[in-house]
This record gives sequence, structure tokens and C-alpha cells, in this order.
Amino acid sequence: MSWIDTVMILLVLTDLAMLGSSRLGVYVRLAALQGVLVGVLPLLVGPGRIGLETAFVVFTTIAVKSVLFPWLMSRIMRGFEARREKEPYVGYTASLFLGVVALGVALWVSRHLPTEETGVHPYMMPAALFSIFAGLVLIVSRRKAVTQVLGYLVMENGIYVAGIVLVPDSPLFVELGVLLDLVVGVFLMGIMIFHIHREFDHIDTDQLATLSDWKPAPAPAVSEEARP
Amino acid sequence: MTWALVLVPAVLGLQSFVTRSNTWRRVLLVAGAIGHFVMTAMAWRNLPAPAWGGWLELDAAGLLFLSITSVLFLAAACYAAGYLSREKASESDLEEGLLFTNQPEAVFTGCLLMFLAAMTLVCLSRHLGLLWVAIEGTTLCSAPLIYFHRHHRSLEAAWKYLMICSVGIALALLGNFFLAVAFSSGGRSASLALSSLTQAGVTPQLVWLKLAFVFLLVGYGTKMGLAPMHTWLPDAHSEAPSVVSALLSGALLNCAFLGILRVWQVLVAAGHADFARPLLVGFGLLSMAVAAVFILGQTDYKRMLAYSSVEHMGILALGVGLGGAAVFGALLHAVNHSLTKAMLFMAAGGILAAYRTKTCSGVKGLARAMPVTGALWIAGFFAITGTPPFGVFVSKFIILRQAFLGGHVWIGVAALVILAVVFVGLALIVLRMAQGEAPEGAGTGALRDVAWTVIPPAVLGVAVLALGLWLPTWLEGVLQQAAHSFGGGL
Amino acid sequence: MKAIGLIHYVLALALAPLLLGTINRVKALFAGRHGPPLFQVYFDLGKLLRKGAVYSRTTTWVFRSGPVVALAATALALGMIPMAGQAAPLAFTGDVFVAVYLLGLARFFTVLAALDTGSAFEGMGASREVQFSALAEPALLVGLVALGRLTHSLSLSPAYAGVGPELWSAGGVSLALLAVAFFVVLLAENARIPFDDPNTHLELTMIHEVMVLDHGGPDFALITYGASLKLWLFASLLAGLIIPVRQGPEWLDTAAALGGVFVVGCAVGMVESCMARLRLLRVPQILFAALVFSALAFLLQMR
Amino acid sequence: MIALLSVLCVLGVGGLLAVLLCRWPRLSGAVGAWSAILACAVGFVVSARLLLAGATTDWQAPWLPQVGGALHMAADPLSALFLAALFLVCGLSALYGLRYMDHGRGGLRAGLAWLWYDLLVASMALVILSRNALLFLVAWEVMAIVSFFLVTHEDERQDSRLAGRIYLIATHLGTVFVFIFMLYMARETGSLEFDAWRNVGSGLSPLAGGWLFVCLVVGFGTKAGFVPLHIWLPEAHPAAPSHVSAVMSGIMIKTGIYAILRLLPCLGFPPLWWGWCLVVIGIGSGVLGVLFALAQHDVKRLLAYHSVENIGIIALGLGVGLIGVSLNMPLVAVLGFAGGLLHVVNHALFKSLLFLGAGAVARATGTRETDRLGGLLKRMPGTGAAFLVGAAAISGLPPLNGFVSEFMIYWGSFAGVNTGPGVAAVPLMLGIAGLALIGGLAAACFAKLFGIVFLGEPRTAEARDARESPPAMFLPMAILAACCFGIGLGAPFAFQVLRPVLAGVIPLPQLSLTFEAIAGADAFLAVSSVAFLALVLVLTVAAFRRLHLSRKNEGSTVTWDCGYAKPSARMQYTASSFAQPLVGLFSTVLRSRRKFRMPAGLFPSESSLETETRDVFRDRLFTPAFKGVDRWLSFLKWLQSGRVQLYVLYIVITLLALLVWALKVQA
Repeated sequence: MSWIDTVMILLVLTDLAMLGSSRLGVYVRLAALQGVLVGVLPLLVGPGRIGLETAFVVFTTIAVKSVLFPWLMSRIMRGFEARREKEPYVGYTASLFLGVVALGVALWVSRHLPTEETGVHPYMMPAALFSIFAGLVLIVSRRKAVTQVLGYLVMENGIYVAGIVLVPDSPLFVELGVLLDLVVGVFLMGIMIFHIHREFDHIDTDQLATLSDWKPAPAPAVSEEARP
Repeated sequence: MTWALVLVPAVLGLQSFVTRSNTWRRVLLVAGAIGHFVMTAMAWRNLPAPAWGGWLELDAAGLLFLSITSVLFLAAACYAAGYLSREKASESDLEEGLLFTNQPEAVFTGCLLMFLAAMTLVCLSRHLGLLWVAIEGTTLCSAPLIYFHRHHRSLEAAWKYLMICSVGIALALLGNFFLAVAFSSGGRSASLALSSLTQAGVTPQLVWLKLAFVFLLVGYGTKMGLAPMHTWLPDAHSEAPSVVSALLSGALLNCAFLGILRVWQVLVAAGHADFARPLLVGFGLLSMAVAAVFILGQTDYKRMLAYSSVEHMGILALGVGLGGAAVFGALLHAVNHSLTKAMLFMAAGGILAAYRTKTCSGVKGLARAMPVTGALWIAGFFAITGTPPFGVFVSKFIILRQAFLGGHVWIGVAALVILAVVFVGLALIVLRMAQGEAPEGAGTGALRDVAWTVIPPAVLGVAVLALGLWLPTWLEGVLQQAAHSFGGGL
Repeated sequence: MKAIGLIHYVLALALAPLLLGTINRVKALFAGRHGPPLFQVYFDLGKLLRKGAVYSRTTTWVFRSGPVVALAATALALGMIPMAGQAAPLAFTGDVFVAVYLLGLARFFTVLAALDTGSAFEGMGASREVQFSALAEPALLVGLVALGRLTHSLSLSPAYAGVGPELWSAGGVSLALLAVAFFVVLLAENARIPFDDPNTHLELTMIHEVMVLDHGGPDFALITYGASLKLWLFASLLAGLIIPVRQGPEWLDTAAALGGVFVVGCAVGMVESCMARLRLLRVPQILFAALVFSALAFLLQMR
Repeated sequence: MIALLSVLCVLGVGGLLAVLLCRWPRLSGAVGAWSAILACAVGFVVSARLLLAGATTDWQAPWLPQVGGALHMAADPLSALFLAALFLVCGLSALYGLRYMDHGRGGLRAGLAWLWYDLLVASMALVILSRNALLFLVAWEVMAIVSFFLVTHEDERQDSRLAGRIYLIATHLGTVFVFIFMLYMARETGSLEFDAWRNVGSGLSPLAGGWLFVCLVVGFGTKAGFVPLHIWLPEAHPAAPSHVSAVMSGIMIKTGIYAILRLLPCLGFPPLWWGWCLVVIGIGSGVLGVLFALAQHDVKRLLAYHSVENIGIIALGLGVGLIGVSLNMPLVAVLGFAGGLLHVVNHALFKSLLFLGAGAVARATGTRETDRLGGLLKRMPGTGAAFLVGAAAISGLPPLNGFVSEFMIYWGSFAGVNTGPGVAAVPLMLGIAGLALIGGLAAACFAKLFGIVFLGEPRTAEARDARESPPAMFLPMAILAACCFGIGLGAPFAFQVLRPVLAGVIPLPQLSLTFEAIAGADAFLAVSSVAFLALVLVLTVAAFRRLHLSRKNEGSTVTWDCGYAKPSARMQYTASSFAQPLVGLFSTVLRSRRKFRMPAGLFPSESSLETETRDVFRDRLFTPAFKGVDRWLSFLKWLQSGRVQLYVLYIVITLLALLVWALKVQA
């Protein structure tokens, strides 16, 4: 059992843990852990000797994903009285079950992929896909805006892993560009959550459902035509 | 030159973040727009040299979309200058009357210019990875614009926009990876530079290619507003300031469309486009149908315009999917739609400023109260529904004709029926707003035509009308080139 | 056009009032009275012509033109009706339609003249008139066209020339149906019982008479004469069907035809004496029945 | 052709000037109207000469070649016929409108009204001239939009707004079918040129041909006003200013007929059922149209329903012609098409005459309610006389033009009934019966209209104080009335003029023989001589009467009132009571609503009766259908429920579906 497999299994486990837990604090710590896990991957998969470039990427990634973001999140959550995700749309056991289903889907998809690329590390592709799905499940099933951001992060981690598998030698500036976009994006989300909190003094997204076209009795447009 | 196109607006944007005076900012905004416009115009005379090892290069398609963006931004900048001079720092909310403050103008102007820079980068980039970065960049620059009015609805809109688009774009990134794998040879994954992907003789692996296209379509499709990933669009367009909505609808959606087109270009070059045609056609029809459903009986006229954008994005996808002349039609349609929709959104901004409501039922007697705005509103309605003699009619006609010629009679008929439903929905709303007795106090106070809300859209309207009567050869040439690169053309 | 046709036309113009007289006489006989002289209608006409005229202040030139146009149109239409299988003075392809529409013209102006008086009675009569005639017209036209198909001719004169014993033996059923239809139309168009009562004195129940309430003197003379011409027209249409005496010596044919017309007159008289007037609501049904008869006469040839 | 082009340009420029000069209302009105009048005069002369010469002109210029478009215009006898009618009616209506509009408010809206009017004339002419599908569609849509603006000219009134919306939506839905037709033909030929479509028909499968025929009839029938596609017509025509109603009802709906005539030959040799179809449509439209007209009180609404009726007669004529073609009975074909075509012209003449008259009445009395008028013949003798001519003509009475066209249809059907097999004889006999019924009902309806509006005593003060309209408004009516007489007396000439048109429309060999045969039958000569005879006879009888009365004393008194002491104008028969027997007879179709308050008490004071006949097809067919579709569609709106979680879920589901599609279905 190689290092990579261990890392992958840890990754999957963290995802499942997030699906199953309710405390925002736990989410943040798990996210930080994932940051480290995916951060070190290039060292493991890369060619024998680590180039400067790789080292730089690894450093920035870990810095951003497992230091910056957790700090940002906890910074945001400071002053929130609600520290736990309450009555999510999908319960914890249910979302665990969903997670298992997602795992199945991930395995199914990666089995249909031509294996010569992924053959080297059979677990990486499924794990990557799985944490993408897990992130999506988190976004769909939870109420709190923070949780959704974290779900987005989980998803990003998955994609990052996939990137390492599929494009081990992607140009540096693209990596950095991706990372930059991620940072800015998460910062913006953070600011927004801040405003949401200020507007509604809580971070549930329930209140964020005023803009919609769904009215129980929509006024038929043509009815006026009927009137003389 | 190529660099200048990106850097000028970017630098000006940063500049306007730091400067003190607001008037100076507006000057910067308009100056940036004009400069960009001039540079684009020069690019028409002779294409600028590729930069950065060919990763930044202006080809026909890029030039086309760049020009759309530039023209729209110029109009929007003039509009915005007047808009900002009128907008107070804090005012009462239209729906619920609670007080809210606007974003500081620094953020607004800065983001606007950065937005332009990002969109320019999208049009210029010939490397799919770079393209991805740029498109994500447009999302990030435009989110604060949507949240210009700091009240909870615009906050909600911005949040949805950011969340949904980020998720979509993330999937697109994965699609890029798959694409690289598809073209990889001997364990070494290919560069995502368009030139190398489209060069002759490369044989991608089909499965990866399909996966890549699926992910990229879903990802960029989210940004482009194809149903059922369009859900952010009506909220964002209805809550953002009208000038921003105009840019989102007229320029941003096109940039996402360009993203899809680039991938399509790769498929065409590899000779694997056919498996994807049904996808595009299906998404196209679905988007049109969904838009039609939501336009019928819509109560908010800015949402109505947003859904109409969804419909037109559907038409674009349909056109590309049909191939042949329809690709040409789709590109022309992109031009027409951008001009018309921007015009409509600016007119809507004028109406909103005058009537202080976004509900259709709250607006009556527009044509009498504000004759010019009313005329623009009605003309825009006829134009956007593809009624002659406006440009949209021509492009729509090309696409439909191709549908029939290609033997997809039923697709053509379905499209015609959906378009008719859209027409009915829009007609009922727009005419109710435009006709009737003028409300009291018309012609005085807010209820009158204001130059800055009228002139930019009027100019755009004239352009659309001209495009309906005559297709200039220079435009046709570029359209042809672009269409050829996307496997179509007359 | 042959001279005989003109002679027939002149005969018709001359004898038309006599037909009215005959009907009244027959009715009188049935009622067991002696009744007015046969030529009473002529006397009436003379008396009316000698009178002066009185006009309502409401009326305009339309009122005055009513009787004139009616008489002129009817006389012209009569000129297209063949008699005794001889060509009518006006015989040409499609004269059927011209004749029927000339009658329509006459009716149109009569109705307008009635409405010109602004009286509720006349309005009522006018509205009934247009209703019934609108239903009678299709019956008549369909019947005549069916006759045309029977005789393979597009004009009245050859059509009636073609009606002979052999046609009766060939398509007797159709002809019989047509005869019935024509008779019904005759009664309706000429305001006879059971559709209308020519000599009732209660305005509310009248149709044709009430329309001409305000006409007097010479105008009324024109109207009466026009009415008699119209009656003659329909009578000879019917007689041409039921008296298929052709290709004898011309005087014999003519005599037979005239006899036929007066026979029809007697039939009308009998119907009037032994039938009551229908309720107005039932009239459309009878007319529709006439239309059905004509249509049947036509469909019987669709084999 | 250059002349026609310049006519179009003059119209456009004049309209624009009318808007630019709207500061000075009189000037702008004059510019708008006179440009139209002059242009129409020139156009009429040109097209009439083309028609008489049976010549054809053609003109091309490149336009949007990328789409397959071209500025291809041509005028063959068919076009020339429609153009002549168009320019005549539009010119006269413009002359009328010059005085009619000035009582309306001036300023921008008046100027716009003239712009729209001129553009309407131009676009209709372009529709008739264009030989390229793209150009045709542009002209067609512009015509629709411009007429929509004219319908909503007085858009401060709720009913005219509603009318405008119904019109716009109806015409657009019709246009969808037109698009389908055009695009399919373009697909078959790969070209948008009408000339290239000539010989497609043989290549079409019967099924495709049938569908195309349906598209043609539905698409253009909506504009023409075939029942049940007519619902916009009784709303839109009353809403527009009267001279515009005259143009819309007289000419614009005929463009639908023109398009059918122009494009039907492209579909090849017609099967029999097309003829059946048109005959049935014709009878249905005719009978229902006149029945609904009978039940109306609003003068212009009544006239609008009569347009439906006359369109029915035209369709009947075309159907007879088609039957003749498909069974190779040239006589039937020629007479049927001739009747239909001539009726197009006739209806243009007398319907515009009637609308102008109605406008004059409305302008003089300020109301269009039949039962509020009366006795106007004394006050507006000229208008009244002209209106009477129109009324007699539309009722198809000799010696006027309406009779000539109906006579052609009658004759054709009669010939078919006599010689044809049962499959032809039955529909033709149906046509004869239907035409007879329509004629009778129309006569009834116009006796009612003219009688109640112009005869008797005025029912209200407005009617009593009515004044004759100015000569500029009377002259057009007089000219139109004269035209009605002219065609009524000149039947042979009319047929002579129609020959080249028919030769272009009917796909049968040796038509000239048929023409000779028809001319040889002398029927038309007979018709016109009978017409003359009728006039002569009337004059002689009238002369006799006058001569006779000149020797007698002529008294005057009140109308016979059955001895009642105080007759009042309100005791006259009303339009509703006049029409009641027929309306009651057909109540199953009409479904009139009556609101009746019985007089109550020992000394009954007031009681009231109101009847209203709304369009059955609108109330029972279209409104429920639209509502149903709308309700059904709005069930889907939960999709946009506002929850970002759901929105992301959509993305996920789409992604998974596409993954399955890509990995399983495709592989």
C-alpha cells in the first residue's frame, strides 16, 4: 500500500466525515486536513526529484488551502452564535448514504475511463471524482452558507487531485491562475457571508429564496384577453 | 497592442480603485471605454500580432466577440456616467422601501473596468486553460457589480450568481483536464493551446473527448445560461443595475458562449463534432422552451428580459448544433442579440428610474409619458422577437432555414412554435406597459426622457435596424472566417 | 327571341290581376259566398290610380321609390320566365339567378320603403319578410338548379322546354318533389295562407300587407300590380312543371300553359280556404322542408 | 416598374415628413395625406395600364444575398389587379382621411398616424409586388406591425388596446404557418425566389403537398379572416380610424387571398379535396359571418363581420375554381376563379365605401350605435345615397357590381352541377345553396342597417343635429359608388379584363377556347343589358308615376299610427328587434346574451332589454385554449423556486445524465 493510496483513502474518509458531521468547526478542520492531503500529492506522484516549480506549487497550495481558508472561515464564523448545521435538507445519515452512492458513481465513471492514464494510481481518479460529488452533495444538502463554501472547497480539492492525475505537467501560470481565482472567489464568498450575516443575523440560506417565479397561484397572462 | 487591449482597462480599473474624486473616476471609465473601442476598431484594419507565444491572439471569432464587448461597453460607459451622477449614495428600496446604501463608486467603476479587461482576455486567449482563468475572472469581477445596491435581494442574487457559476466553472476546469488527456500522446499530456489542439493529424481518444465536452458544456453552459443551468440568470439580471444587466446579458453570456465555441472548434478540427450536435440542439430547444414558459405571465420586466436572454442563448446553441449556414447565423445572432438586449436593458433602466418599480403592472402609458423611451421599448420588443426589418430577424431566419435545409423540419417547426409563444408572452407584457393613458405628472420630474438613458440605447437600436436591412461585407467576411473555424459557414 | 315569347309576356302582363281574382273567387266559392267579380282587381287598380297620394312627413324619396323599383324589377324578372316550353323574351345562360336576384331587389326596396315610415308595424312586417325570403331563396334556387341538371341546360327556357312526358317518366319523382317545393315557395313569397293572410285586418299578424300600410293611391296600385305579377311568375314556374304539354300546335301549348297557371291559382285558393294560418315560429320549418325537397330532387340524380 | 418604385419612395418620404412636421398639425396632415393621394394616383394609372395591357414588368436588385434574399419585384396581371384596387381605395381613403383626421388631436400622434398609413399602403404594395420570399416576409410583417399601430391609434381606450393585442397575436400566430410554408418550399428548391418554386409541385409527395396547403390556408387565412381564424377582425377594424378600417377591410385582408393565389400554383395540380376544403371554408365563413353581422349593433363591427362574409364568398369562388381545375372542367375553373377575383375588387369597392360612410355618420353624430341613430337620410342626403348604393351592392343585388361576381360563381357552379360527377356536383350545389342563403341574409342585414340608421325618425338628439360631411369626405364615397355601378353595368368588360389574370392563375391548357366559349354564351352581355333594362324600366315607371301624380293633389300627414295619439321616435322598430327573428332562428350558433327587465307593477314604468352577441369562436374556442395552455405551463414555474441548493442540484443531475449518455448511450 503506497503513500498515495493512503492519502487517497484519507481523502475519502475526510469527505465521508464531513458528510456525516454537523459542527461547522469540524468542517473547517477537516477542510484544512484535506488541504494538506491534496497539497502534498505532487511530491508523491511527481518524478523522482522535486523541481523548484513543484515545490513552489506545493507550498502555495498548502498555504492557501490549509492555512488561509480555515483562518478565513473561522474568522467569519467568529461572532456567529450558531456553530452547528441545524436541520439540513438531507439528514446526516441520509447524506452519508448519499456519499456511499456518490462513491459508487465515482467508481462506475472511473471504471469506464480508459485506464492507461489512471492505471498508475488506481485509487486516485475515483477518489477525486468522489470528493467532487461529495462537495456537491454538501452544497445541495446543507443550509448554512459557510457549509456551502466548504463544499465548494471540497469539490475544488477533488478537481485538484484529478488535475494532478490527468495533467501532471500543467503549466505553472495556469496552476497559479486557478489558485488565484479560487482565492478571490472564496474571499468574495466570505465577504458575502459577512453581509448575509449582517442583513439577516444568521447564515442560513433559507432567507435567500425571495427571488423566485414560483407563486402558488400565478396570474394567467391570457386571462385579461378573456375579459370583454 | 494585444497586451494593451487587456492591460489598459485593467490599469485604469486599479487606478479608479485608488483615486479620490468620483468625477475623475467617470472620466477614467469613459476614457477606458473609448480607448478600448479605438483599439478594437484598429484591430479591424489589421489584426494585432500574437503575444505571449501565441497564447494571446486575435482571430476572427475573437475579434467578433471583442467588438461586441467593446461597443456595448462604450455605450454602457456613457450610460453609467450619467447613471452614477444621478444615483445617490443611499436611497430607499423600491420594493420594500427600506433604506440601503450603494457600493462605493470606486468598487463599481473599478470592477466595471476589470470586468472589461477579463472579457477582453476571454476574447484574446488561445489557450483553454487561460480561457478558463479569464472566464472565472469575469465571474469574480461582475459579482460585486450585481451587489451594487446593497440590499438583501441583490445580495441574494450575487450569492447565487457566485455560487452557481463557481460550481459550473469548476466542472469546466475538470473538462479542461479531460481534454488534455484526450489529446495526450505517450503519457505526456498535451498543451491546451488551441493551435496545437486544432492542428491537423492529431487523433484524440473519443471517450475522454466526450467527457471533456460534457463537462465543458455543463460548466460554460452554466455561465452562458443554458437551461437548466440558467437559474442564476434572472435573479442577477433583475437585481443588478440596468447598465450591468446590459453588460452581463450582452457581453458576458457571449464570452461563455465563446468558451463553448472554442471547445467546439477543437471537436470540429478533430472531426468528432457530430456526436455533440444533438447535445447542443437539445440544450438549445430546452433553453428556448424554458424561457418561453417563464416569459409567459412574467411580472417583473427585467426578469422578462433575462429570460429572453436565456431563450436567445438557446437559439445560439441551436444554430451551432445545426451546423452549416446556421453557424454563420448563430454568430450574426450573437451580434444582433447583444445590441438589442443591451438597448432593451438600458431602456428598462430608464423606465425603472422614472416609474420606480420593476413590476410590469406598475408601468402604464409609457409611450405617452416618455415618448422616446416608449418608442425604444416597443422597437426593442419587435426587434428581440425577430420581427423584420430588424437584424434579429435575418439571423433567426438563417438558422431556421438551415434547420429546414438540413432535414430537421420538426426541429425548425418546434423552434418556430416556441418563438411564437415567446412573442405572445412578450407582447402581452410590453404592450400593456407601453400603451394607455399617461400617468399624472408625466413629462415632469422623473417621468420624462433623460438624455443619458435615451441616446446610448437609441444608437444601438439604429445599429440593429441597419443590420436588418444590410449586411456589410467586412462584417460578413469576419463572420464567414469565424463560422469556418467552427465547421460552418454559408 | 321569337315573337311567341313576346306574346306570352304581354299575356302575362295583362292576365296577372285576373289570377288574383280567380283565387279570391275560389275562396268565396269554398266559403259558400258568391264573392267578388273575377275582374275586381282591375277595378281596384283603376280606382287607386284615380286617387291622389298622401305621404307621411317622416318619409323620404326611398319611400316613393319603393313601389316603382319593386314593379320594375318584378316585371323584368317575369320577362325571363318561359311559358308553354317556348323561349322567354329574355333567355340566356344563368338567367335563373338574374331572375331570383331581381326579385331580391324588389324585396329590398319594398322593405326599405316600409322602414322609411318609421312605424313599428311596418318595421315588424319588414323584419318578417326578410327572414322568410332569406329562407325561401335557397329552396327556389336549389330547385331550379336541380331542374337544370335534369334537363342539362343552364337557362330557364330550355330547361322548361325539356320538361315533357318522357322526362316525367324518367325522373318523375324529382319533378314531383320540385313541384311541391315550388308550391311552398310560391305560397311564402306571395304572402298567402298558411304563411300570411292577404286580407286580415290586424296589423300585428300581417307580413306583406303591413309593409305597405302607408302606401296609398297610385303607389298602392303599382304595389298591387307588382304583387300580381310576382304571383303569376311563380305560378307559371310551377305550371311549366306540372303541365308538360309540349310540341303541340303553339296555340294549344299556350292554352294549356295558361290553364295550368289558373289551375295553380285554384290550388292556392283551395289551400287558403281549407288551411289555417301557421304560427310565425313554424314558418321557417316549412321553408326548410321546401329546401330539403329541392335538395332531395337533386340528390336523387346522384346515382 | 420604376414608376411603382418611385411611388413606394414617395409614400415613405411623405410619411416621414408628416412626422417631422408634426409641430404644424395642418401641414403635416396635408403632407401625409397628399403624398399618399398622389402616389396612389400614379400607382393606379400605372397598374391599370399594366392590367389592361396584360403586360408584366420585372425588376431586381441584390439584397442580403447571404440569406438568399433579393429585391425582386414584378407585376404580372394578377399583381396589377390587386394593385389597381389597392391604389384606388387607398388614395380615396387618404383623401377622406385628410378631413376625417383633423377633428382628432394633432401633434405627434397624428403625424405618426399618417406615417403608419403611408407605410401601410407601401408595405401592402410591396407584398403584392415582391417575388422573393425574404422580401415578401419583411413586407408582410411590416404590414402587420404598421396596421397594428393604426389599430391602437386611440390606445387610451381599453377596447382598442385589447383589439390591438388580439390582432397582433393572431396575425403573428398566422405568420408562423407562413414561415413554415416558405421555409419548406425553400428547402425543396434551395431558393427563396418565387419563380424557382413554380415547378416544385410535381416533386412533392401528396402528404407534404397537403401539409403545405394547410399551412397556406391557415397562415394566410388568418390574415384574410377565414372562420374560425377571423376573431381579430371584428375587434381590430372598428378600433381603427374609419379610413384605415376601409383600407384594412377593403384591401389588407385581401393580401391573404393574393398570397394564396400567388403561391397555390407552386403546389402543383390540386387534388379534389383542396377544392372541397375551400368551398366548405367559404360557406362557413360566409354564413357565420353574415349571421354574426346580423346580431351586431355597432355599425363598424357589423361591417367587419361582413368582411368575413365576403371573404367567404371569395374563398367559395376559389374553391369552385379549384374543383374545376382538379376535375379538368375549364369552364367551372375559369368562372369560379373569375368570380373570386372580381369579388375581391368588388368587395374592396363597396366595403371601403360602407366604412367611409360609417365613419361619416360616426363623425356627424358621435356614436356608432345603430339604435341611437335614425333619420339621417334627410340630414346627410349625399352620404345616405352613397351608403345605399354600397348596401345594395354588398347584398349582391343587380344592377350593381356585387351581383356580377356572384353571378360568375353561380354560373360556374351551375355548369359544374350540370356536367360534373357527383363528387363535384354535391359541393357545387352546396355552394349555390350557401351563396343564396348568404345573399338573402346579407340583404336582410343591410336593409336593417340602412333602414335603422338612415330612415325613419332620429332616435336621439345627436342624430337630429347631424350635418352632412364636407365634400372632401363625400367625394371619395361618390367615386366608389360610381365604380360599383360601372362594374355592375360593364360585366363583359370586367371579364375581358380578368382574362390575363385567370390565364396566369389556372394551370389548365387551352384556356383561350374556354374564354371564347364564355364570351360566346353572351351571358355577361345579357347581365349588363338586363341591368340597363332595369334602370330604364325604373326610370320609365318613375316618370309615369310622376307624370300621373302631377295631375293629382299630394297631401302629407303623420305615419299611420293605428290611432295612437302620441307616437314618439322611440316607438320605432330597433335594429335588435328587426334582426330578432333571424337571430332567434340561429340562436344555437350565435348564443346572444339578453338582459331583460320585465316592466313591473300596476303602472309599469321603465323596462329594458339589452342583447349582446360576442364572438362564439373567441369565447368558446380560443380563450379557453389559451387559458388552458397558460395554466398548464405555469405549473412548471416551481422550477425557479429560489433555492440555490436546488439550482446546484439541477446542474448535478444534468451532469450525471450527460455522463451516462456519453459513457453508455454513445459508446
